[in-house]
Amino acid sequence: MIEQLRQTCRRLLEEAKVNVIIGYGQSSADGPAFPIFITKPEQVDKLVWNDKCYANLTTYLTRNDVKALGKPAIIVKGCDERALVVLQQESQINREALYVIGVACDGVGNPRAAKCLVCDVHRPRFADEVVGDTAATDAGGGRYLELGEFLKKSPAERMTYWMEELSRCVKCYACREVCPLCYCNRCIVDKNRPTVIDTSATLKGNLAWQIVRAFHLAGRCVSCGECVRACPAGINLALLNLTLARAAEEHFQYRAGIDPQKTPIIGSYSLEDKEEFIL
Amino acid sequence: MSEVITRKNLQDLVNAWISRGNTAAGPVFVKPDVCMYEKLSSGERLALDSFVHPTNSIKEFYFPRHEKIYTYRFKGQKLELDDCEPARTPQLILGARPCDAAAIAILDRVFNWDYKDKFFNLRREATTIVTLGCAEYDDNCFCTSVGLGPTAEKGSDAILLPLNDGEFEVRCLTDKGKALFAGKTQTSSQEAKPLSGPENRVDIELIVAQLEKNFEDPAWREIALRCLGCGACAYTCPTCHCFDIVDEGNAAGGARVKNWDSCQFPMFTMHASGHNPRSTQGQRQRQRIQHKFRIYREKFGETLCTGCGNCTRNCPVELGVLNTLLSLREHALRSSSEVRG
Amino acid sequence: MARIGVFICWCGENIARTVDVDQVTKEVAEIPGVRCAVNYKYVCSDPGQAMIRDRINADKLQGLVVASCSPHMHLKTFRAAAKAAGLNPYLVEMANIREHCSWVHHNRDEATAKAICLIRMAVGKVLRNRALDPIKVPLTKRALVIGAGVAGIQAALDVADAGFDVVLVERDPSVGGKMAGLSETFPTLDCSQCILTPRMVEVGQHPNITLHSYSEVESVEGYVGNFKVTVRKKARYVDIDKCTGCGDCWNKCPSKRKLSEFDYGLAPRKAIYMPFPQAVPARPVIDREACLHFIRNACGTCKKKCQADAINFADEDKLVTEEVGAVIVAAGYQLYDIAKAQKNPKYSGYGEYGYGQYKDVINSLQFERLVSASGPTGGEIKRPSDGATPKNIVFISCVGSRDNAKGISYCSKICCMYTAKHTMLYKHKVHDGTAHVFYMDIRAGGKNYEEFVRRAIEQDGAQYHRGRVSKITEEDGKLIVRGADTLAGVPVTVEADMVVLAAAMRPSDGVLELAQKLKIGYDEFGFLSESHPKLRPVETNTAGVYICGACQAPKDIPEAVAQASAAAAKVLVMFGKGELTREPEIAQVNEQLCAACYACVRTCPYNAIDKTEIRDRKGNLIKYTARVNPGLCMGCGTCVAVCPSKSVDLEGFSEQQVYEMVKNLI
Amino acid sequence: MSETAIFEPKIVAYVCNWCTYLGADLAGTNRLEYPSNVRIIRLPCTGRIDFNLIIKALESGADAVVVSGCHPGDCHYTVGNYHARRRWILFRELIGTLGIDMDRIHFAWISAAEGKKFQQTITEITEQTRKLGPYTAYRKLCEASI
Repeated sequence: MIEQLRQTCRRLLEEAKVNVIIGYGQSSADGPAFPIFITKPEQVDKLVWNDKCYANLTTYLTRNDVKALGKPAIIVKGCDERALVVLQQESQINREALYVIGVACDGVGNPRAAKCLVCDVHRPRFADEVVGDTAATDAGGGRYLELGEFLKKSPAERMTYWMEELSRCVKCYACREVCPLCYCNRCIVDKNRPTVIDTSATLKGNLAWQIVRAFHLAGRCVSCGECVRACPAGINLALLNLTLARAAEEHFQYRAGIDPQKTPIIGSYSLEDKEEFIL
Repeated sequence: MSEVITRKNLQDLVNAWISRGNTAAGPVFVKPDVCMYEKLSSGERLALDSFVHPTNSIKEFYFPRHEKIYTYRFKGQKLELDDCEPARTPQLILGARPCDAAAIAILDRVFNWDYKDKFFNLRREATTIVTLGCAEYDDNCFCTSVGLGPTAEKGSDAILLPLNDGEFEVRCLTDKGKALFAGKTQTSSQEAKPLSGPENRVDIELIVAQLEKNFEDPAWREIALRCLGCGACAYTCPTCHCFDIVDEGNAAGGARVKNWDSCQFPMFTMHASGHNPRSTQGQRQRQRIQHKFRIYREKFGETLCTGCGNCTRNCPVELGVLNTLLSLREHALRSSSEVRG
Repeated sequence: MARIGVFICWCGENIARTVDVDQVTKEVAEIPGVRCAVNYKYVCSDPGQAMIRDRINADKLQGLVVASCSPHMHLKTFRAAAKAAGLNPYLVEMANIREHCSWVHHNRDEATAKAICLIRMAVGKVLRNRALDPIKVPLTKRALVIGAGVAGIQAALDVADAGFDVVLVERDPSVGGKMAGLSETFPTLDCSQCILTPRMVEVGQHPNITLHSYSEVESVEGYVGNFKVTVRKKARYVDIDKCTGCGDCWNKCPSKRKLSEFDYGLAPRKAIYMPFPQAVPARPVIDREACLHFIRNACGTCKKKCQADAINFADEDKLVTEEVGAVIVAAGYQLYDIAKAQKNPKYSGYGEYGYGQYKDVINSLQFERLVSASGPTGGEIKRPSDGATPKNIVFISCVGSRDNAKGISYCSKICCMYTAKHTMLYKHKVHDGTAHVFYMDIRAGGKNYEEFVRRAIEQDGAQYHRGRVSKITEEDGKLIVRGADTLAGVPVTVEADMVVLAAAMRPSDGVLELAQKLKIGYDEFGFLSESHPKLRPVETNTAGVYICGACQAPKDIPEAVAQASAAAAKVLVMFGKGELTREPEIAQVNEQLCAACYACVRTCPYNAIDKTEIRDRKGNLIKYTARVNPGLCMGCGTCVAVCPSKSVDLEGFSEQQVYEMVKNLI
Repeated sequence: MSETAIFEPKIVAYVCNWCTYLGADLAGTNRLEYPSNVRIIRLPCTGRIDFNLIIKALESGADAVVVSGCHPGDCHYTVGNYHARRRWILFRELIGTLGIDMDRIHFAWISAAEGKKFQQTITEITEQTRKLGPYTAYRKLCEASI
């Protein structure tokens, strides 16, 4: 499998189909995997693929330093690929100027990451080619079980929970920077005319920030779980993203990054949208 | 002979301390898999083993992420200001890693070289730091490379060395330390075995030389490619101490506050004109390393890094100082060999 | 420090009674940035405005807050006053301390406190206002009129006579619309064609009017003053320039006879035909479905017979693009589909009246043709089934109208009148006959209308029964009309020879699609929406698009004509100016920060945001960005809410302005 | 808050310029009295009203927030309120998970003709909020230094 992957990449570079491969590297067999950028055919042996390949590499596609390297080929798992679809819908990438190498994925992490247990995109669907195969079967659902459990708490209990979680947020913005869909040139939290969100890492500022972050991903978040993985304080941001993912699915029959043809739910509407809560 | 204290007595010590109206902090498992330095509600929450390093650092307690400098109020057309005083409540940090404790000593310099930072100093005075020698280390630790180690005493008021059966040898290093443990320890015959730290992973002197002689190292662009530009490294670093100053409030009044900031953010150097002197992540990474290993040394004779490895541990893309230094060396060797070859 | 002037109005006693204006003035003067605070009995009065102007000059004010009534009432007034004193009008804000305060609160302390807070917020806002200048938009002084019925014709002629070019688009082969097919018109009984045909001819010949008959609007781009309209000229297969309208072609056309649309199916027509003798343009058209040449390439008679060689079987649809500055929609109406066969179930039914089932149950427009001198029977009333003259005729009004069950709640307005007219025309032609009318109410509001109905009843002896008809059946050649007379409280059964149904009026087919192309609103029934029912009756919410005639609501000829002239007048008002000026309170993109996700483009209700790119002098791409078209933006700000980085902002309600107000909620 | 004195909540209303603002004007013209607690902020359209404004209002010490605009189909900008409605649906779910008090955040359609409805809505919301008392949970978190 890994040989096949390296073959493909070598070919792409040799035939000058692409200028750079965005893939995974590893400094030691048992060490963690990390993103690497391969520009020469002789370097492709640095590429690895295993269950330590957490990172969603699509986040690099919107970065100027990486764009400057020329036409990229990118290695994506099924879940990462959903982000690719959203980036395409939002005209952040030109699919023609991008070579997508899908990897059939059994799941990452040992034990498996939460997202993998409910994964229903083990095989990339829109890749230019898919490498390897997996025996994993796509989950039928269960995406929102954790959320459902959480919502059994009373509103007051939820608020208390979040205050504890958010008290640890230092606003390092790792959640924002790893997110492939947080590609704004200037994040609203970095703006001060006016200051919409306090920059202070106080409960007030942290709550406002996480509300904005989650809401701006409404109908866009593909649950790749990177924000959760990146958070040094282990804050369970997934609950917020899942809330909106579930809302999108329940109210608008929409799942981000699944069907490129569907109109995104923000910036569109239906006359049938429910409104019993409106006075 | 040595002074020894049991885990139980340590916990009681903390509880007694808190009951006197003081505050205490130390490693706590906030989630089964996440250990962080947190304010302690009781000694029982204190974690003393089965972690290498908390995901944050103790700087939070003497250089908080958010601090009011002064408050302001509009009185009609006029503005009234009130200076803010930092809390002087005695504070105990128990179970700090030596690499965290060392940082406070290093930061003394920058907070006192010309302007004496009242906020830092008062908190520092009010703080007693009891470190916990490192029984284990991981691939990210490189304290030994920067002249520290698992039992380094720099910045500590006392140090605890794990003995077997959950007891700790106590070595008091300052009056604060002595005062804290006075009458709390038993003299015992057993002494802690010397603790081993990570082998020397990178030659800092070579790094410094390299940093000095080529500022415009092309390596930076390549190294920084995978850096996402978040502040996880800086904010969990015991020695990073940059801050931003903003006003927050409404038409009635508000406060001028000091918030952590990071040189890894593009906004850090963004000019009002829109021009950014550090426009690429490579330049920003270079700044961070240059500052830690060259600039701070030149100015204060200390390296602004304690090798705690938090930057790598918390980096979403496995970068961090150590890996950056290693790739720097790798590039240096490669290019020199290229020159030779 | 900013220099803001605050003017607090007593509004006589209206505000001063409940709000302590002196207290307010005192406290407001203390707000940071406020240079002067004064109160006055009527700030909107001339002396009041004079005071504002003086203060602007005396204190070199940089912004104003007028605390008085609703901005909907006087913002324009005070902005004008500021302008007169050389202060940019957009540096004026209002605090509504009357409608929102003194009039709805009785407790003086509370009202006073609230007034102060409202002013504080307004001051906060105005500190962030920016001086704005009206946006100037180039203007093409050329109008498009869609639909050439009486309304379209009137509008087109008015604009053309004023000396501006008009493009007139008509879907049918001839102009004239429904009115061309009417017999005589109420309440004067003058012949419809006699008054309309001259105007049709005028339209056809007017030097300023470009007529596209047998054409439809394909697409509309652009915005007020600068519309690009693509018109589909449907293939006619007859070259109207060569054709002389001699008639050889249709006289010789052998095709199986199709029913005439103009006569609503009461008479046949050929495959090549002229809708009616007075058609404009007086040129025939070939109906592909009926033409043997197209069906089985079997015929070419018309082509052979045509000495002008005007027949062109190879003819195709053509698309022509017209640039216009304004659009008048006069798309007209159609009748409610009463047949059992239902095209649009929501708006059809009444199978119980047997329309389409019994030959002699016809609708009102068909009756118009029957009594029209130019009609299939030359104006003699002969029933369709056997050509016999009906001695007993029943008219049923409100067929479809005022009937929620059938999907239409409104009154079609003209049926009462034309039904009365029908009874008269009938009586004038069939002296020994009886006309029965079943009606719900008689609505005869209008000049000489009531008198007209009275005449029908009193002089021409029409039998009016107040009640609805439940069912119509046919028994040995008679139509049995079962109804009730609710006034007499008795069931009424009439043995009729013919029944005429006054079907409801509905907007004609395709109006919805047209509205969507023009981005104008329409109501639940598909009638086009005016932007204000009282004060802007012919404008729409899309600048530069106007509506008139029955596509806006059911109306009779004089109303349609009046509205058409009104629409024309609106267009002329616009054309009277050198260029267009528009409110500058619109959205603007910070193109440097825009990440080009184009959520705003997707969101904008007016398609006013374009995807565009920034290139350097050499033409290298620097970045993609969204850009607002100031000619199209209406300033709703929906784009601002969906922009994650707030790289698009709304002048007049900018993020800074709004947040400054929130900051002042103290 | 003492037993005797009734608590006077701070209520912020974000309203659209063409329907609800005029509805409030009509309430005034008809002298329909309602509690003075509400502060109206006029925006062109509910489409312009961003969820951030709701949060900001709470941060500024509002005890309840009302967002109101034209009924479906009546939007001065034809569809701005449909876009708003969709965002409200999502936003409510989010604050639900966060445990923010739903009883303090209200959405309404109030037309220019519904002066009466404006009066009733504001009165009811004020009453309800008086019963709920000040939104201390939110104020506490806003005052917390960390």
